[in-house]
Amino acid sequence: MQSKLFNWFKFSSPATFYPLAGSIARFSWLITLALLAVGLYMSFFVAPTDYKQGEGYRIIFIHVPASWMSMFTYLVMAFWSILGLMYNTRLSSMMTQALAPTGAMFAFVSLWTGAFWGKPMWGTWWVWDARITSELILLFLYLGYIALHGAIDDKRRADKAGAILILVGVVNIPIIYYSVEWWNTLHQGATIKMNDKSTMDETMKITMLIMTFGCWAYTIAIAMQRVRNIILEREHGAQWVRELIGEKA
Amino acid sequence: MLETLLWIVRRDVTLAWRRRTDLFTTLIFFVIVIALFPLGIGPELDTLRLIAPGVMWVGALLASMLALEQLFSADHRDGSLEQLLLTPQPLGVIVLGKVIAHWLITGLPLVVLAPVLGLQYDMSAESLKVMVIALLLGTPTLSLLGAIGAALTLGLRTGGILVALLVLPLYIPVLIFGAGAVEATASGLGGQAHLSMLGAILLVALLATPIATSAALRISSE
Amino acid sequence: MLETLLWIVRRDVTLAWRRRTDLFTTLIFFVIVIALFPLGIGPELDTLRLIAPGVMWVGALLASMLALEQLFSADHRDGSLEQLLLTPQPLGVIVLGKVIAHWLITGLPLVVLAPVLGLQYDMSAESLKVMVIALLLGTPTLSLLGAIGAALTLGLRTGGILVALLVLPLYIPVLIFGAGAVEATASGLGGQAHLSMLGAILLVALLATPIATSAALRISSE
Amino acid sequence: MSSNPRDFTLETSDLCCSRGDRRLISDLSFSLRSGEALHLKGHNGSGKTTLLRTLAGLLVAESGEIRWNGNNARQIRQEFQSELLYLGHLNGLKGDLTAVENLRFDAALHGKPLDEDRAWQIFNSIGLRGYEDLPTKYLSQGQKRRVALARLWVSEAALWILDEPFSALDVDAVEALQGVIRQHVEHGGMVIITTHQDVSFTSQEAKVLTIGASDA
Amino acid sequence: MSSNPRDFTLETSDLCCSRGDRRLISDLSFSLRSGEALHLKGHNGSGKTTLLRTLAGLLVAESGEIRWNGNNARQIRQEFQSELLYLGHLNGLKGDLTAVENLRFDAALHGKPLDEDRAWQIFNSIGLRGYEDLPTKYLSQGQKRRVALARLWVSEAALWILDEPFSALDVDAVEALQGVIRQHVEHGGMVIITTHQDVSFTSQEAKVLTIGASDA
Amino acid sequence: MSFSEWLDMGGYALYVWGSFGMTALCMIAEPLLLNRSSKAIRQRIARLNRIEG
Ligand code: HEM
Ligand SMILES: Nc1ncnc2c1ncn2[C@@H]1O[C@H](COP(=O)(O)OP(=O)(O)OP(=O)(O)O)[C@@H](O)[C@H]1O
Ligand SMILES: Nc1ncnc2c1ncn2[C@@H]1O[C@H](COP(=O)(O)OP(=O)(O)OP(=O)(O)O)[C@@H](O)[C@H]1O
Ligand SMILES: [Mg+2]
Ligand SMILES: [Mg+2]
Repeated sequence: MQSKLFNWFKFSSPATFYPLAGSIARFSWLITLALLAVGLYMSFFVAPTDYKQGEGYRIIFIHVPASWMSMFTYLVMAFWSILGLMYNTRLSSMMTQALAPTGAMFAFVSLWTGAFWGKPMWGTWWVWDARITSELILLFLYLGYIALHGAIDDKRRADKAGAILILVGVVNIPIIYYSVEWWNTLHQGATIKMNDKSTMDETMKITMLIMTFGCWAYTIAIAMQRVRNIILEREHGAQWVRELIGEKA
Repeated sequence: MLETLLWIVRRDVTLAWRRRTDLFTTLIFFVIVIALFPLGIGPELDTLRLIAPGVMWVGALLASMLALEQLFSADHRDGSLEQLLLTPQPLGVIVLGKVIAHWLITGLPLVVLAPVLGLQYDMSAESLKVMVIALLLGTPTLSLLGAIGAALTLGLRTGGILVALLVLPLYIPVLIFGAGAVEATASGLGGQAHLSMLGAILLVALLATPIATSAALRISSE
Repeated sequence: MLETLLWIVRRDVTLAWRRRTDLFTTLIFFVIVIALFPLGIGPELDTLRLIAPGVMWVGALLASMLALEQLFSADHRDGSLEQLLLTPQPLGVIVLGKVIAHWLITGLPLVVLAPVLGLQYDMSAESLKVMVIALLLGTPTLSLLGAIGAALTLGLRTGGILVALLVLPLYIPVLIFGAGAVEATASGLGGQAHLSMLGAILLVALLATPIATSAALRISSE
Repeated sequence: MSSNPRDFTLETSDLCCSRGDRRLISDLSFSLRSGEALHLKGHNGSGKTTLLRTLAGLLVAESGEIRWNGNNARQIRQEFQSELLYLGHLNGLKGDLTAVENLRFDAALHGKPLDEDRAWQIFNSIGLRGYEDLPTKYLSQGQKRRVALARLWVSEAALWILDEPFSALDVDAVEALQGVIRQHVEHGGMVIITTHQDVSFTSQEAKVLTIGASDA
Repeated sequence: MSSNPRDFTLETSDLCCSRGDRRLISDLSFSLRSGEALHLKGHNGSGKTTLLRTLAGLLVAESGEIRWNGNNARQIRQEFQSELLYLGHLNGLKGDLTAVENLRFDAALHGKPLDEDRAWQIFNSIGLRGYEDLPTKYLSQGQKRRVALARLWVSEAALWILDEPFSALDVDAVEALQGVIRQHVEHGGMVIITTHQDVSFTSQEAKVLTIGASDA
Repeated sequence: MSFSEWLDMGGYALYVWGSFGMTALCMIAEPLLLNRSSKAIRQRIARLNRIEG
């Protein structure tokens, strides 16, 4: 028990986590490059042309992974926020902070690619459909977190305030999701629905999965790299940081 | 506990009464926003009737959001928030008291005035009735949720507008059910389900938000 | 004179840059307001296209009005406004500098983003073009007019919302001509006349409002 | 801890406080008991306000503990706060309320409602006759400070934490304030105070704690 | 008025000031010339701040006139303000700007741009070394006051109006401030000052003006 | 299938490349920006090191 706890706290200290994050980042970058290379190749050269949407459907290979990633990242941030509030560990707050821009980026990419898909398929860049709207709200929540964190100078305060915001926002997501049933929504017309995957070609599915894992690896790599920056920035007074930079400068 | 709650409500209502204009300004902002639309969109009654519930609710959202600034920031600036934090009373009760007072001052007048404005948009009597009930259930939720945002942004120079960014996404469910109730009534479906949902959200907010707001206040006054 | 102007602009832009989030929050408020309407009104593109210019301009009005709070109140609270009043420079120039900086920070980004939002309301390319020109001519007027209201309400506890009351009526001509320009284009009449009118209003505001604002500032700082 | 209910102790052990990334106070341990006064000294920016706010519970210490009667003060927050009176740089007055209203609301929220006559009496005795029912925003700096300090005349709290209470006060007011502090200490209260002015506020010597002596 | 361009006079005649419906100052006439200091005394709420703000032109007097070199100060506002430095209860600092930036913007707006090295030098000499490029909101109360007072070290204005400049300062800072005021007066400047603290700031006696003596 | 045919994406070129292009832009820009800020942070700390010994 004692020793287990000890290990936990060892890696929750920024000083020990810093080099570890570096290794994870390097490793993840390799995986990212490999997966994305394979995934992109399959997206364009292996996956067959869709009988209904022609080549245009290939957007799905980034649209869907980006959508998933943006939602999943938010949940991970919520997890770290709880940890940060409960145990007051600096590292978990740093992880929340490190994930936010990437999550926002994927939310944006999801909306952007969705729009570039909607134009040829539905004839419009945008509809106020419930699913799309909830993605937009998700983007606002990310931006709200980033803005709030940036507006507070005392970083300890910023961490806690941000955590509260993230957790309050989490409650909001399912509410928005279920509101679809009451809300007078424009249905997604003659399009493939998210759940009937049976109509989907096997190679398409695999390609999409590879791209999704590629995005995961990307997010991990970026988050690790950003958390390193955050550690340096916040701990710049600490002896180990001074020594670390002293060598290289 | 109840006594503390009453003292706080009394204090804030007294303060607002000293500044009677406060009582009217939220209201008048609401009226102006509602009045601006026909100017920007044109006066056709058919279009107006169509957009009435949406405009009404967006107006209520914005008015209640703007009023949030008055909730804690004056107390923060003059140091009386410090003193409130240091009284030997549960902070959640103090927060609840302040939110109740805030709603009485800014939310209630708006609910009272809404049907009059609805008439200008040619809404039917039935729709008006549902709208008032929806507002009565929805606006306290707006105050409760908004308090979290107000507490989080306390003392930040960006305050006023940052709070909009944080709070408006949280308001969206209320907007959807609130406007939905009126629309469902207008289209003959009945707004019952929407209203129950609004009531449920209010209950949850009543129980949960004072805790989040208290935590945010302690953090912000560090 | 010009040098003073530049120093003031530089000071306020530096301050805003220190707080980069300021630059985004007005913008995001604008986006959110525009996004709220379809949620309240429903997603039919035909309705949306009809109300697009009105919604866009009301959004711009509200965003620019909310941003007014940042114009003088921080300076007032920390005493640097007193110091500005006591510099041996014409107060009108100082005011103009502050308004210019304020527009650069809050107005310009809004003009840049508006066409993207217009697309979501299914506006045509021609309408979008006219809307951007109209906003480019109209938003500086909003800042100039708003400054008067901001100066008058300085230091009052009700600030934020009282300013809405004072300023929104002044904004109405801009709203009418601005939304009118887009509508006229959409209906094939051409928005030229409206745009010229907006330009004329801007010129008058540029010359007249700094004087009024200066007078208001002197009164408010008594 | 002790048989006398008005017998309190405040202790800190190994208290460390930081602002930004500057460590202001490190490993501070002291204790204070009923009937003692502590005069906190130090240059501008040495961390006096930081320490006082931490003791009051408005700031969280980086490490170390603050104990009230032997218990961690954060854990018995309500009990601790019912024996605490803190006055910082800000007056904590509502400009739209009168002096009397300010004092009465404050007392009520501390669970000790105060009747109106008593409030008038107090303001009368501290040189604010004629200003009792003016909104406090119309008072001068020194008068506002006096209204804020009126809390001391009604307080039943054991521990007073006062951050530069003498600032903005004229000679008469300084004297009155010294008097009430002296009385509080003599009746078994505790006081922690900072001031750059050269004033005495106890009949015996007060404890002195100097922080950041090497600085500036 | 005089042949020496740095020879100024400030006179008031029959000045009356009111706040609310309270007449605070009635028929006040005094005059001050280069090389003289005026110490304004009075109880809390006697009207010192009101008088200083009126002299600076921030408040309008009810009746009477303020003359600068014989001309009505309101009519030659720009000329008067270019010889005026006013420091009130508020520091007038932007919390988001650093001390150096605050000082430089202020100097530039007074038409006397200041180069960065000089600004650093000044803060160094008034005990703010190491805090020059920190946003001023992170400074302690006394440190903020010091930054605000740094204006005195760069000012070329003839007339200084200082409302309780010594508040919140520690002993070292009080001394430095006394020094710079003394020097200003000796070099032919004028100072009008209020303070409740017992400090001297001129080599000879300063003129003393006590207002509202019958009050409180 | 020729290269230009492939580029054309069956008439969907604008949409497909618009999507993939923006995504690529984001996913390339993010690490680059991150590297730049990393350098800036290191430089600042190194400068602090020099000043404070
Ligand atoms: C919450 C945000 C979003 C999520 C979770 C999401 C998710 C998805 C998923 C999983 C699919 C694939 C369905 C399948 O498996 O066949 C899909 C398809 C699609 N999405 Fe999205 N999407 C989002 C936002 C958007 C946006 C903003 C747009 C456009 C403006 C958009 C337009 C489309 C289109 C056109 C399709 C293709 C439908 C079809 O197969 O014909 N999506 N979306
Ligand atoms: N804005 C105002 N409106 C009405 N009355 C005011 C206002 N400001 C101050 N007063 C009144 O004017 C009187 C003088 O105030 P002033 O601030 O000039 O006093 P002072 O001499 O500077 O006092 P102190 O030593 O406390 O700073 C006070 O009695 C106060 O009540
Ligand atoms: N919010 C803050 N963030 C970061 N640093 C701060 C903050 N507030 C104060 N500081 C720093 O903490 C130090 C101590 O400040 P504090 O206010 O405790 O000093 P003090 O001893 O009360 O000084 P004074 O006598 O001037 O009131 C100062 O150097 C200041 O720069
Ligand atoms: Mg202090
Ligand atoms: Mg005064």
